[in-house]
Amino acid sequence: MDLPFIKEAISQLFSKPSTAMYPAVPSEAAENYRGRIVFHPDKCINCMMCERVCSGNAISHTVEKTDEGDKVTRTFYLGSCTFCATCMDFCGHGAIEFTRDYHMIATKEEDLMVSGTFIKKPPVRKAPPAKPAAPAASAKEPAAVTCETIAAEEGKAAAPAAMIAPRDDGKPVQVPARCVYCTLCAKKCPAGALTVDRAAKTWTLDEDLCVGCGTCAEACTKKAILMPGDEPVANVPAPKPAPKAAPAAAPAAPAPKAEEKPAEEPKAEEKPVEAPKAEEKPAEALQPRDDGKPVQDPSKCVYCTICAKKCPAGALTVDRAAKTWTLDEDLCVGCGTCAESCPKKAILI
Amino acid sequence: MSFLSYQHFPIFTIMLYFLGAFLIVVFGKAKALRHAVAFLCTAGPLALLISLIGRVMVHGEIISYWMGNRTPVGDYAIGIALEVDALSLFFGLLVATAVFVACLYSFRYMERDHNVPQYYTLYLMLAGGVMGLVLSGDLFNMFIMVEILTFAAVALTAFRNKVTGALEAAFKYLVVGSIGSTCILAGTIILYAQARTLNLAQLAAVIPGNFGVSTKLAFALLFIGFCTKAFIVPFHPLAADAHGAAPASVSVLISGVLTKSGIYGIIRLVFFLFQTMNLGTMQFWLVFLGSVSMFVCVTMALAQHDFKRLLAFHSISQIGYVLTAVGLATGLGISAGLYHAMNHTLFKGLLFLAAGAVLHETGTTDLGKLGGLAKKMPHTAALFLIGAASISGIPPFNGFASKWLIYQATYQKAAETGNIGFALVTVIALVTSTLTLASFVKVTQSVFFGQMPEECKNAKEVPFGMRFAMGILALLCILTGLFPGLVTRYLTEPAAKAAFAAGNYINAMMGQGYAERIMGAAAPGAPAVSFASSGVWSPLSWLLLLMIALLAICVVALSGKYDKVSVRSSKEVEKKYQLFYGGETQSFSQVGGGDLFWGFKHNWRHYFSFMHDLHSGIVNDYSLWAVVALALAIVYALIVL
Amino acid sequence: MLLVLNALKYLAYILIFPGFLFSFLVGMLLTGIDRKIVARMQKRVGPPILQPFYDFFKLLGKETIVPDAANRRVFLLAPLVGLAGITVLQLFIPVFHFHVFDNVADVIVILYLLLIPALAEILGAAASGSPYAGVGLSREMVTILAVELPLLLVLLAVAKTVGSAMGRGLVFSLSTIVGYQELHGSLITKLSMIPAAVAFLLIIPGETGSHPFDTAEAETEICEGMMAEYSGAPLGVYKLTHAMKIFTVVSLFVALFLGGIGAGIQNLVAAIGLSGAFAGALSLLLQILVLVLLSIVLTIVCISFVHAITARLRIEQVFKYYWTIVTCFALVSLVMAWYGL
Amino acid sequence: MFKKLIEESTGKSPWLFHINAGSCNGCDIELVAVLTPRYDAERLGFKLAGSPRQADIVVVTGPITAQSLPRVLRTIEQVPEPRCIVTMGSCPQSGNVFRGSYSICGPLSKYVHVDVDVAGCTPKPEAVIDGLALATKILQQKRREMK
Repeated sequence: MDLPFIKEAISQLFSKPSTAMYPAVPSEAAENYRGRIVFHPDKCINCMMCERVCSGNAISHTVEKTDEGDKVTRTFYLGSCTFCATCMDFCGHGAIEFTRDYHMIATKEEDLMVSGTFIKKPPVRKAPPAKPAAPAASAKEPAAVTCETIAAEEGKAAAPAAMIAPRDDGKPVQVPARCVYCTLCAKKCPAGALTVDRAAKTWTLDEDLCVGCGTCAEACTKKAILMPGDEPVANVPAPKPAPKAAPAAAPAAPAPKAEEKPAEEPKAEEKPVEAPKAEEKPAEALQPRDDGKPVQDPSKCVYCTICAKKCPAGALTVDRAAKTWTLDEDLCVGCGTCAESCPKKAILI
Repeated sequence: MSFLSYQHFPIFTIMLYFLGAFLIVVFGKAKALRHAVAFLCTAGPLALLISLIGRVMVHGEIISYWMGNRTPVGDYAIGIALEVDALSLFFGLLVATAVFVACLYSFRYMERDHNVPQYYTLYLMLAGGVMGLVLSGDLFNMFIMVEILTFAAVALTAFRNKVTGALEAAFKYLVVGSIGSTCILAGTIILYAQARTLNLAQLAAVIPGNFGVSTKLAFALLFIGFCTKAFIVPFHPLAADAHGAAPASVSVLISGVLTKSGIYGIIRLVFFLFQTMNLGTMQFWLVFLGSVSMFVCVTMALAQHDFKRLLAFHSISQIGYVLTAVGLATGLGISAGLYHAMNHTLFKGLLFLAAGAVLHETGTTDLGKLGGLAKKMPHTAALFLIGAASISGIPPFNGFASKWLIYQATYQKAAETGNIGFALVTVIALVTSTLTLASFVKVTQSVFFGQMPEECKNAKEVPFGMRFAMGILALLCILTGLFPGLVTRYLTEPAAKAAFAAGNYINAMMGQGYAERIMGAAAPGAPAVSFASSGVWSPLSWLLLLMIALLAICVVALSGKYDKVSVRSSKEVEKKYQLFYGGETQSFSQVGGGDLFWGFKHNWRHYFSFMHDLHSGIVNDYSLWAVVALALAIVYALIVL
Repeated sequence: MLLVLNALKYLAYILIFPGFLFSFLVGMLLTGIDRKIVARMQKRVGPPILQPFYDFFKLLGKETIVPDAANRRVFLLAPLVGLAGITVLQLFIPVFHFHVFDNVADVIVILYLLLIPALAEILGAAASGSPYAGVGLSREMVTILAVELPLLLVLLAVAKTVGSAMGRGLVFSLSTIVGYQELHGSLITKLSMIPAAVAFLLIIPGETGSHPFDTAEAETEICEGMMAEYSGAPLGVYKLTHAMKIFTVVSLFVALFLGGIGAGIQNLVAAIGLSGAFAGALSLLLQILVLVLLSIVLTIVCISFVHAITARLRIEQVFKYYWTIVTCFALVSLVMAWYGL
Repeated sequence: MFKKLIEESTGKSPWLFHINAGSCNGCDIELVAVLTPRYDAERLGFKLAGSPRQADIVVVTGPITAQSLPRVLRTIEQVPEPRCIVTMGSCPQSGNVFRGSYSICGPLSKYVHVDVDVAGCTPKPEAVIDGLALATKILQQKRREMK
């Protein structure tokens, strides 16, 4: 039975205790300690990057239409924040700052909400000068600037802004002027049909791989990809925020030639796309099942196999060729991930 | 001598028992009649003996009664005599009380059994046998009474032949018991051959001093004979089996009374017949046997899983206490030993009756299957706690008074003789007392507290008759604990003096001056002994102080609304009143029986495994031990005496 | 009239001086000092000295929950019996020269009276019906078993030494032992008594169930062991009993081994030249003060210090530790006392 | 009986009971760090109690997983009356990064009235001491309101 601490015990008895008498003696947090968030609304451009990268999805914002622009209030809920400061890194404008104040004690939920509101003025509408190089957007629109420079770099003939019309065979088409080659669409594409090279500024679509699910169009923040059913758009950088439905001020001129178009895809590809639609019986309103399991709406389903890949329990098997969608009753936990991930909203739960 | 004078009381007490046994056989069929006869035949002897206390204990008179009025002729005792001196009366009182209370208890306890009349006959035969043994003044008469009580006890052990192991236990008891009885018979014959008399007084005058080889052999035989009756160490396992199987009221008799008759026999043998008590080796031999049986039996009891077997082992360890104290052969020693013998009869009876009550209600005495009975049987639990507290020697109760006297006696003996061995005995005595406390904490937790398993759900309070019997014993436990001064002055000290005063025992029987003439040496005087001189302990004043303190604390607590605990206000706070299980829902998990005292058992695991192998439960092992013990005793007697 | 006066005097003894109030205050003080010293040995500031008082009164304010599985009456009564037992026990331990009752209980009886508070706790734990309490109860009983043997040996050695010195075979009465020490100097000065004193010091943490030997109420392993189901006032009473028990055991050590100091105080007071009742009162006050100081020193040495440097032992290690090491100390002193050293 | 003394000492000796409802143990070691010599919450009277029966303040860490929900609620229910519930770290307040998972039962405030939230993904020991001090004041207030 060895007693190792006899000497320390006695010596410590007569030495000063090493306790930091906290409440009496205030103690400062370390140098770059990530404590309470301070939000500078004036710097924020509502690019929503912070919201997307926040792991605790603690950041939310509300937009309110007012006459001089959108009144955006962004709130940071500290109760759900992991203080990892990824949002601070991603925020290009330093609107988010982590102070060294660690006193985050609250009896009510509201005390932990840090929020700020700002007015986002719409972009100044000047007559579209011939030269695209004119600084159309204010300093706040970095995206537009990059688009201009790209067009200049490629040295393509500054053809008058041509109109881009969506393709009729259900495949996506790129609006090169708007595209910033951020490769988001390539990453999102479930079928891996898109290859985008940032350096070479190329956007190639592999016809036979592409299933026409439209995920790339949705994912593209710049709305630089058109799907069948969208209106043709001018091949000119989209004004911010340029929601898809925004009235295209630029004259419409279809100029598909900017795209590299792979060889005509086999006719067959198109036909089957139509075929299942024909077979499908008149789609009466499909009832979700009562036992919490998903049910498929054959009319909408494009058999893109995303739901099968997403299903955590591996309960779904979708065969693209045979166009079959089978659900394994007992494996399925009814979590609803397939319904959420389905781009076509073909699954009801 | 008029018919009702006190001279005849001894013979009346014995005859009443046997008369009762006979009457019950005749009109045993009607329950009421049977109970009346049994009640009368057990209450009668008790009343008779109590009336003798004034005469025998206080004035020190010794009653001698010659059967058929054949008084001794020319210094030779022909007839059979009964002799009641303080020692015999003390043991008689013990026997009578235990028999009376157990009989009250068995009125309701034996209802569910069949052929109950035979039970009462055997019961009264057993009582008569023990009473005869204790009061008789004739050696051969003692042997006959031993025979009667052995066979009655064997029959009663096997009474509930449905109980597993009852027949086997009875058989074991019969085999080893008969070995013991034959030893006593052989010893009696040898003594008769040498002294040509069977009267105890005359033997006590003739034998001491001129020990022939055969007398030494007789001593060894008689000593081993009585040891088997008292279940001392080599013979203790069969007691455990016998108790386990016998009905509770019978085990009260076996443990409370039979063992005392064995001790009585040893005292008569060592202090009267052979008067070898002052031999150093004799004292060592008795104290050694006592402390070994003390320690072995209490550790065995701690390892038991059955309530009654645990109590059985405890009764032998308490007998070990008595033998140790008696073996010291000092005034305080004998007084402490007898005091503890009395206390043992009381609290052991109470505990066995409580065990019987538990068996009566739940049908099992396995510690693993019981639990939480205090809620269903509050009175039995309270009475059991009084019994448990007194056996483990908690101050206000009687167990403590006698154990404390024993520690004083052994340690004073150590101081007088200067040899540290006796101090070691005190240490063993105290450690055994704590182990007794441990095993009774184990029983309390496994049977009466903790959680109640499903089987015991429909247990309810035992009928009043049984509780009344237990109440009497509990009251006696408390009284004898609170007034040790009174008990020692009126009961144990006269008996201790009588144990030493062999001289006037002889004169009373054989006429004055006989002892001096025959023995020549002055009859050994009685050493002065008194409770006050032995040490400082007045339980009454301590209890008074405790009560005052408790009262004051309770008043303060109640004024602070101590008992207005948060009573369940509404149903939905159900979870609040469940036990804390680390958040889980409360399920049944009783900590009791085998899973207690792991720390102790782990440290002594080699000892326990050795003990486990030793107590094999096979008859031939036990009879082998009996024979080996006999051989050792003979060797000892031949060399040392 | 005399009877009433006498009764009041004894009531005062029970409730005020050596009884409840005095040992309540000193007990809590000792626990406070113990926790403070342990903290200081771990280089931290530690709770204020009056922390046990705050704990006690907070517990009085808490709601008392009696679980359904518990046996309600025994569950509530057990702590009170424990407290009454420890209060009465304090009366029998003389404060140097002053003893309340000298012919009620002797050393062996005190050994048994020390059992009552522990048994009250065991009964309370059994009554609560919780399996944690069951395990705690079994461990507490093994701790009592462990401590009993060496404690008895120490007491026998003391009785033998004083007995042979006074020529009366053996002396068990505590007041005679203290009286002897006042005449011949404290027992600790005798050679044969030193191992006994050391053994007693090693016993104190075991007897009071403080840190290395508190396996019975290990809050980490078995959720406060026996106290698992207690809350509110009963728990406060148990904590109070623990505190008072520390004071009782320590003052028993002082009475057994340091009795000679009482005589020192007597002649100190006599040296000042005071006389009569005033001197008596002063010497009594001094004796109480010295006792409290000695208790504090002893608590620091044998409870706090041992608490700070050791880790909690397993139950069979506690048993083995007491039945081998501490018993050897006590046996050595018994043998030395026996052969007249 | 001496009601004021009880109220005052309720504020001076709050005992903690720590419930880990599926936490990543970041907050658990931080809570224990509060009792180390550096921060020493014991000088304010805090002490870790072994069973909920002896606790005043219940400190819950971790997003209440589905498995631990019934147990957490039962343990909190078993704490005697003047009690406070403190959630430590972001997980019990909102489920933090685990929100939306099928095995998380959401913030503790959905089931039990939470007295004090100590935010921070592993709040600093000083923040924990502040939170507990605030909880002690609330405890004292509750004790004052008790019958």
